[in-house]
Amino acid sequence: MTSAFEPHPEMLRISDLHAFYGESHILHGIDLQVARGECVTLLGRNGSGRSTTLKSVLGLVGRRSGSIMVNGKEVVAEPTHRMARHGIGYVPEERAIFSSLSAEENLLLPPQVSSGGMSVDEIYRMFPNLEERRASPGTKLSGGEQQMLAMARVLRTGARLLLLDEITEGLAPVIVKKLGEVITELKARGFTIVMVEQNFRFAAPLADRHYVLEHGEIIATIPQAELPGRMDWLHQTLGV
Amino acid sequence: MSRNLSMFARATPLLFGALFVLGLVAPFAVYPTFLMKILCFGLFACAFNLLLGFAGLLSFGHAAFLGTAGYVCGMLVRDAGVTPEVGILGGTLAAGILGWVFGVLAIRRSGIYFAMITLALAQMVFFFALQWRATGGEDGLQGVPRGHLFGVIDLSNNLAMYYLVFAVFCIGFFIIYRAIHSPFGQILKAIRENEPRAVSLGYDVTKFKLLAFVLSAALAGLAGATKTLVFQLASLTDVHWHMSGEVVLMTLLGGLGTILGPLAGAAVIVSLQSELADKVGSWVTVIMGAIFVLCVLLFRRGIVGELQALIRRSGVN
Amino acid sequence: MEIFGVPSALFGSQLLIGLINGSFYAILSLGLAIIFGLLNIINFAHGAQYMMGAFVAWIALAKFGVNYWVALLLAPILVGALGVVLERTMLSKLYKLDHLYGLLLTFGLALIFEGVFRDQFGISGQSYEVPELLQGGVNLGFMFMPIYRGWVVVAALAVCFGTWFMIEKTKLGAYLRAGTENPQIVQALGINVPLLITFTYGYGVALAAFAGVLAAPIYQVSPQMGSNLIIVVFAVVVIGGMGSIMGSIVTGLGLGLVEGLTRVFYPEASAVVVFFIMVIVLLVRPAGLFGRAV
Amino acid sequence: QISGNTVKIGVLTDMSGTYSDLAGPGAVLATQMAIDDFIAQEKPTFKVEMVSADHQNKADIASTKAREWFEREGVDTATELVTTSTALAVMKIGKEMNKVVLMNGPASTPITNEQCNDVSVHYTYDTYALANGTAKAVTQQGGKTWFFLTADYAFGQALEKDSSAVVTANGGKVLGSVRHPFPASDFSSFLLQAQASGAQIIGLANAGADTTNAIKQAAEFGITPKQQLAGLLMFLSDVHSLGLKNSQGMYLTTGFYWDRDDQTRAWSKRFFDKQKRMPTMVQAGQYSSVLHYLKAVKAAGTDDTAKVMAQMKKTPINDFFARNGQIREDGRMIHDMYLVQVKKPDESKYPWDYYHIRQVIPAAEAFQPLSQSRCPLVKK
Amino acid sequence: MSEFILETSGLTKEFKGFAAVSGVDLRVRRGHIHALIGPNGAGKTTVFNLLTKFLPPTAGTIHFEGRDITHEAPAATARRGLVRSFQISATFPNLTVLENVRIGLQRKLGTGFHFWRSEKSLDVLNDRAMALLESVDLGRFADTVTGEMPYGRKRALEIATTLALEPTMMLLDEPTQGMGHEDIDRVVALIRKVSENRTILMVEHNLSVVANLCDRITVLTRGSVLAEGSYGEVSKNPKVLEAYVGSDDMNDAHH
Ligand SMILES: Nc1ncnc2c1ncn2[C@@H]1O[C@H](COP(=O)(O)OP(=O)(O)OP(=O)(O)O)[C@@H](O)[C@H]1O
Ligand SMILES: Nc1ncnc2c1ncn2[C@@H]1O[C@H](COP(=O)(O)OP(=O)(O)OP(=O)(O)O)[C@@H](O)[C@H]1O
Ligand SMILES: [Mg+2]
Ligand SMILES: [Mg+2]
Repeated sequence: MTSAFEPHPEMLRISDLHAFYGESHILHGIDLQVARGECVTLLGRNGSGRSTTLKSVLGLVGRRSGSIMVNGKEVVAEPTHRMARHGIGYVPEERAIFSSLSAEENLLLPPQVSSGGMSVDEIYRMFPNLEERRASPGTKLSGGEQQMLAMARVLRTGARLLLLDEITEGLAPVIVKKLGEVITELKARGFTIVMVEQNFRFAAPLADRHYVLEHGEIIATIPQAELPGRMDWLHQTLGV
Repeated sequence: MSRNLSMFARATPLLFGALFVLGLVAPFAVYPTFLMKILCFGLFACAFNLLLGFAGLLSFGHAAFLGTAGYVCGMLVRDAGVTPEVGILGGTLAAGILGWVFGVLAIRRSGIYFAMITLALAQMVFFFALQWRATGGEDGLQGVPRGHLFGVIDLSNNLAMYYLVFAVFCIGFFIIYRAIHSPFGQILKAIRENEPRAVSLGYDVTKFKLLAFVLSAALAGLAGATKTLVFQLASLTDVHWHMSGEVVLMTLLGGLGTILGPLAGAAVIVSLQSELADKVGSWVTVIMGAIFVLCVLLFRRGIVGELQALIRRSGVN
Repeated sequence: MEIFGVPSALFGSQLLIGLINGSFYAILSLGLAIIFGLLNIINFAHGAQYMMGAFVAWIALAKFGVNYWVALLLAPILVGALGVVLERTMLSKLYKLDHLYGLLLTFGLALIFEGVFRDQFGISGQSYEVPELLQGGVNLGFMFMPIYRGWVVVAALAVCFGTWFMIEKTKLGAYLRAGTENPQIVQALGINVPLLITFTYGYGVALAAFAGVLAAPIYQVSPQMGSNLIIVVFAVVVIGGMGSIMGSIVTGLGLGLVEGLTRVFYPEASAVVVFFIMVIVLLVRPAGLFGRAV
Repeated sequence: QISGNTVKIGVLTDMSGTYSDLAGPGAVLATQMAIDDFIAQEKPTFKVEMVSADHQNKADIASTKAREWFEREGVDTATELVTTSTALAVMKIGKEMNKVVLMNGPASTPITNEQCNDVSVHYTYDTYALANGTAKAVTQQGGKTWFFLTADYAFGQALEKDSSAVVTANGGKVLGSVRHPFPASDFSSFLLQAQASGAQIIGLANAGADTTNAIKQAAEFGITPKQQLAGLLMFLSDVHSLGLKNSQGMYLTTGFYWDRDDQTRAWSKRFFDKQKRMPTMVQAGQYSSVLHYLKAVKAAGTDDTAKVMAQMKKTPINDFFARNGQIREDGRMIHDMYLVQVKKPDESKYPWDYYHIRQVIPAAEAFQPLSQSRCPLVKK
Repeated sequence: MSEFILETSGLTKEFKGFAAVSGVDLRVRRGHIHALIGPNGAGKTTVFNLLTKFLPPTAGTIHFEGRDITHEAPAATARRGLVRSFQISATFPNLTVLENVRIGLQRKLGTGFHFWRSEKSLDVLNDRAMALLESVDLGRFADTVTGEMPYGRKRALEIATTLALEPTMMLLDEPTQGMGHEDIDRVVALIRKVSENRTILMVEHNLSVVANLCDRITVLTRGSVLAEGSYGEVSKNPKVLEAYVGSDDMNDAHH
């Protein structure tokens, strides 16, 4: 799917995205672009619509309108299950580990979408806990272990555009650190990453750009270079 | 919104009052036996709704309580020769006890499991009723005399019977209404919304559910016992699982979790059954099935629920 | 020789018959368990769909001269296709709601199906002959065993274990199990869940129809043939542990046996023995014999 | 003399349930035919109307409907009333409101025994006539050893008890019985027990789908034709749905067979043209009873219940349906019954050619004698 | 009265041969805010489940206020005053905020089964409920339907409801998880406030919260206690740094 001669360096472009849950209008025209190999974060307070942005890309909201281009292709009208074929990997905020599947079955569940995903061995090296608990039913893992599993699950599929929702949530510092290394490595391998993070200290050094959301709108875009200068403002708006 | 709600609250006593007066004069306009049937099934459905609509438990075996109480009341009045009010109380008590047995066995599970277990238990009651000689099997328990209320009032007079049924209904309805709006009702609501949380607050959830179940069963029994006196018979149809399905239909059609819905649903279903009986012949079940499907797909709020929503919406605009 | 006062020949034959009846329970409860597993719906129309399977076979033969073997394929396909339509047009609207609505919807559908068939074919039912190839029987010494009944056991076991293998041991099965829990996320992982659900319902219904065709030569093909059976099958599913595939198969066969034995020792109780066992099982193991604790 | 100058006949039957084939729409049709024939033949001065309703086999619906008909719609008689529970309920209402009740579908004997009353007529058949007719005739013809397959509820048990008594009284022997749950679909276990008993005759003390399934499976397990089946409560509609292959050789008793003589054939053909099925005894009896009632009204010149009842009881019934018919004081209409045997498939020459009539059971023997009656109206 | 309100000895839980918790001797001093930290899968949640009886232990005993509660029913333990909060917020979404708190208060009234009594009999609780709501800054939301409130406030409500039981000891599982910084500060302040004259045991990965709040810290790894002490002691323990923080500076681990 992704060849080196691909004419679009742009991996994801969202324009004028609106999203609704039933009657309530959550996103009011989001615009953002992410180039291949970039890592961006979505910042904002609780309920500002960060998770919803990720979910709308996948079509997991009630209704959405606007435009979502992945790899130069319009996908806003496509059903959710097709999004994985476009090379999108998603780590949901509620982890969604399956209890009727063992940890390993959970890991192997998503279909491989392209080559270049991590091997199971590589993954177990990265998260030894998972190897130890591989035969255990998915939801019998501890909170943190489930979080690791959810992350590992998309790394295996070969998805090139990763949408990561609060992946450091509930993880011990030692694992959070390791995840930071993983993200850096993924970037180096040309993966494109969109992160939602509360843990600003984790996200700040990794991201090329930060989008700040409030009430379903992007109120600021801060490239990494400008970050030091905008810290005070961020502090004020987000309480970081 | 909240102003509307309080408007509702203020309108409620008026509405109940109007309905009460309507109930008093109705037998002069409508065929009393027909009304009595509606009231009996209405009470049955209200009792069922107490469980499903307010405790979130779908029992698919409620016919067992209706029928058992009917048989017990019939036997007491016909064979033991007690007065009708004792018969009714006896039937109600029997249903309550049976409800307790069902409850102890079923309450540990919820949702669909609960429905299946109650269904299976009710099946056992059905077989028992079928085989036990005293119930008359397929022939039913026939020729139950209506007798004299408190040994005084002759119930073979249809009007007298009607006012007894009406009184029974009002009492049953009041108990249900009260239970919903009681400290007990509050906790029931809490349990339905978040059971683990209720446990963690120190409530013994199974006991609350059990009480709700026993209440509902006993009131269903009250309806069944009264019905036996009205029709002077108790038969297998009242313990059959079709009856359990019918009461779900009544409740759903009238409006799940609304206080008056089940009565409305019962009225519609009973009228339909008696109207359709002359006209569509073999299509009765098909029509009932279609109503079920339509209710589930299109009118989940039921008649009363939709009405309330309508009033609310017009109030907002 | 006697076992507990019952001639051993009779005893043996009752066991065998129990197994045969158990095969029906197994296929039917398997279909219910699959549907329950993925859709979280107790398919009350299962009995009606079983009945429709039998009727398709009968109509095919009586009106179009299509034989049993073709019907064995045709009926599941046709009734399964109807299931697919129902799922697409009705059941799929209910997934976001309380699961009880599914039960109520299928209950209504069961009433409709039964009513329509009753109107079309009358209540007394129709006779369907045992296919020529399987007519007659073999004398097993202790009993005369109709060949057809033997075939029923073989066919039922094959279908049951095939289904079990598919669900527990294949990737498709993993999708099914995951889809049961969180369809949205499975979808986001790139699996076409709506299709999977539709397929599953269709398959479950097709199983019922398959059982119906198997039953047609044994029982009167009548509009009510499913409605009483289905209540027993519900109990089987509860005993086995709802949604458990292996549980429903093993329990189906096991209860067939138990019921068979009851018919010898205490025939009056054979209708309630299943419910009775259910109560005991639930007291001891609330999640059913094979069910995961909830 | 006739209220509103109209006689209104209410047909309360099972239009959609288990008994809709043997009564149901066919009974409604038979009633209409009776009314039409009555008007054509007798040219009455009063009008005759019919209403019908589906009681869905529910006694409470039946009793509400009957009460409403009698009270509000001027119905003079409630008829048909298949299933005993609905019949008993309506009989009570009839008595209370003093209206005639004509029963054709229900089977149980309490109707003319403990529960009898003076406004009701049990017209076509009852379990005594069917079971005892069959049991007696079969035993006398050499079926000496019996085994019963009994539906385990009051009705089945009564059938078994009554028939056993008859078998023993006629020199036969009952080797055993097995009670099966009601309803059941698989009878193989029970049939094997019957087979193991070695009895010549397996008596089916059950009804409807239970009977047909048992018969079908008896053929499957090779039990018939080595042992014979005797249906204690069977109708033409059951044999039709089973097919001759499965039911051949069986004995059963019926109050009517369409192909008995020219008269029955003529009427049945008319019925068949409209209904596409041959009439069962219930449907034929329905016609006969309604006609008898209407004639009684005309003869009495009133629709007063007591007078009409007296007229009906006084007049013997002889039509295509009933030979030597007479309504007794307990409300039982007695008439000749027929022991029939189901033909083999190759003996059947045309559609619905199902029975050999093996024996005519005279009216006096066919039904429970008055001397045994437990009906309080019977003066002894 | 012993100075330890809660004591476990040899507490062990095995799942199919896998020891999630093994031989934990935990002692929580009365009036402390005590933290339970450790790497993922260390067994913290399992310990909580054991303490609140949501799981039966394989071995070991639990004493609460000097009494052996190892084999009590969950609701009984809760009535004793040992109450937990959930990792995901636990409220009654369709009741109002006030009603939520009242459910907690109602238990002591002892009229739970009185289905014949009017709801109005509960109004006597309103003052107390309002007071509790004020104490967590929710007074003005009393009539709001709970489901419509933001996450942080639900969390506060949950704590208020728990306080209604007047627990002597509260167990909090990751109380700040999934919160923005503003909410975290609010919850930290709240916990500090409610910790007056009661004991708190909490699981928390956010070390700045732990550093801020806790009097004493127990570190679990692989089901066993690795270290115990004040923040200062624990944060210098090299074993803890290796197993939990993954670097030699505890401050790295602050969010
Ligand atoms: N399923 C849903 N139905 C209705 N409203 C929803 C739903 N999910 C989220 N919302 C609402 O949408 C808004 C944005 O939610 P979203 O989950 O995107 O926030 P967020 O920025 O990710 O915050 P959080 O830190 O809570 O995850 C919130 O106001 C929330 O209440
Ligand atoms: N019911 C269970 N069955 C099997 N294993 C379990 C069960 N519950 C927990 N475990 C295992 O026990 C270990 C401890 O789990 P626990 O949930 O207590 O960890 P934790 O310390 O809370 O971790 P986290 O910080 O990630 O939430 C984990 O490895 C987990 O996989
Ligand atoms: Mg979010
Ligand atoms: Mg945990």
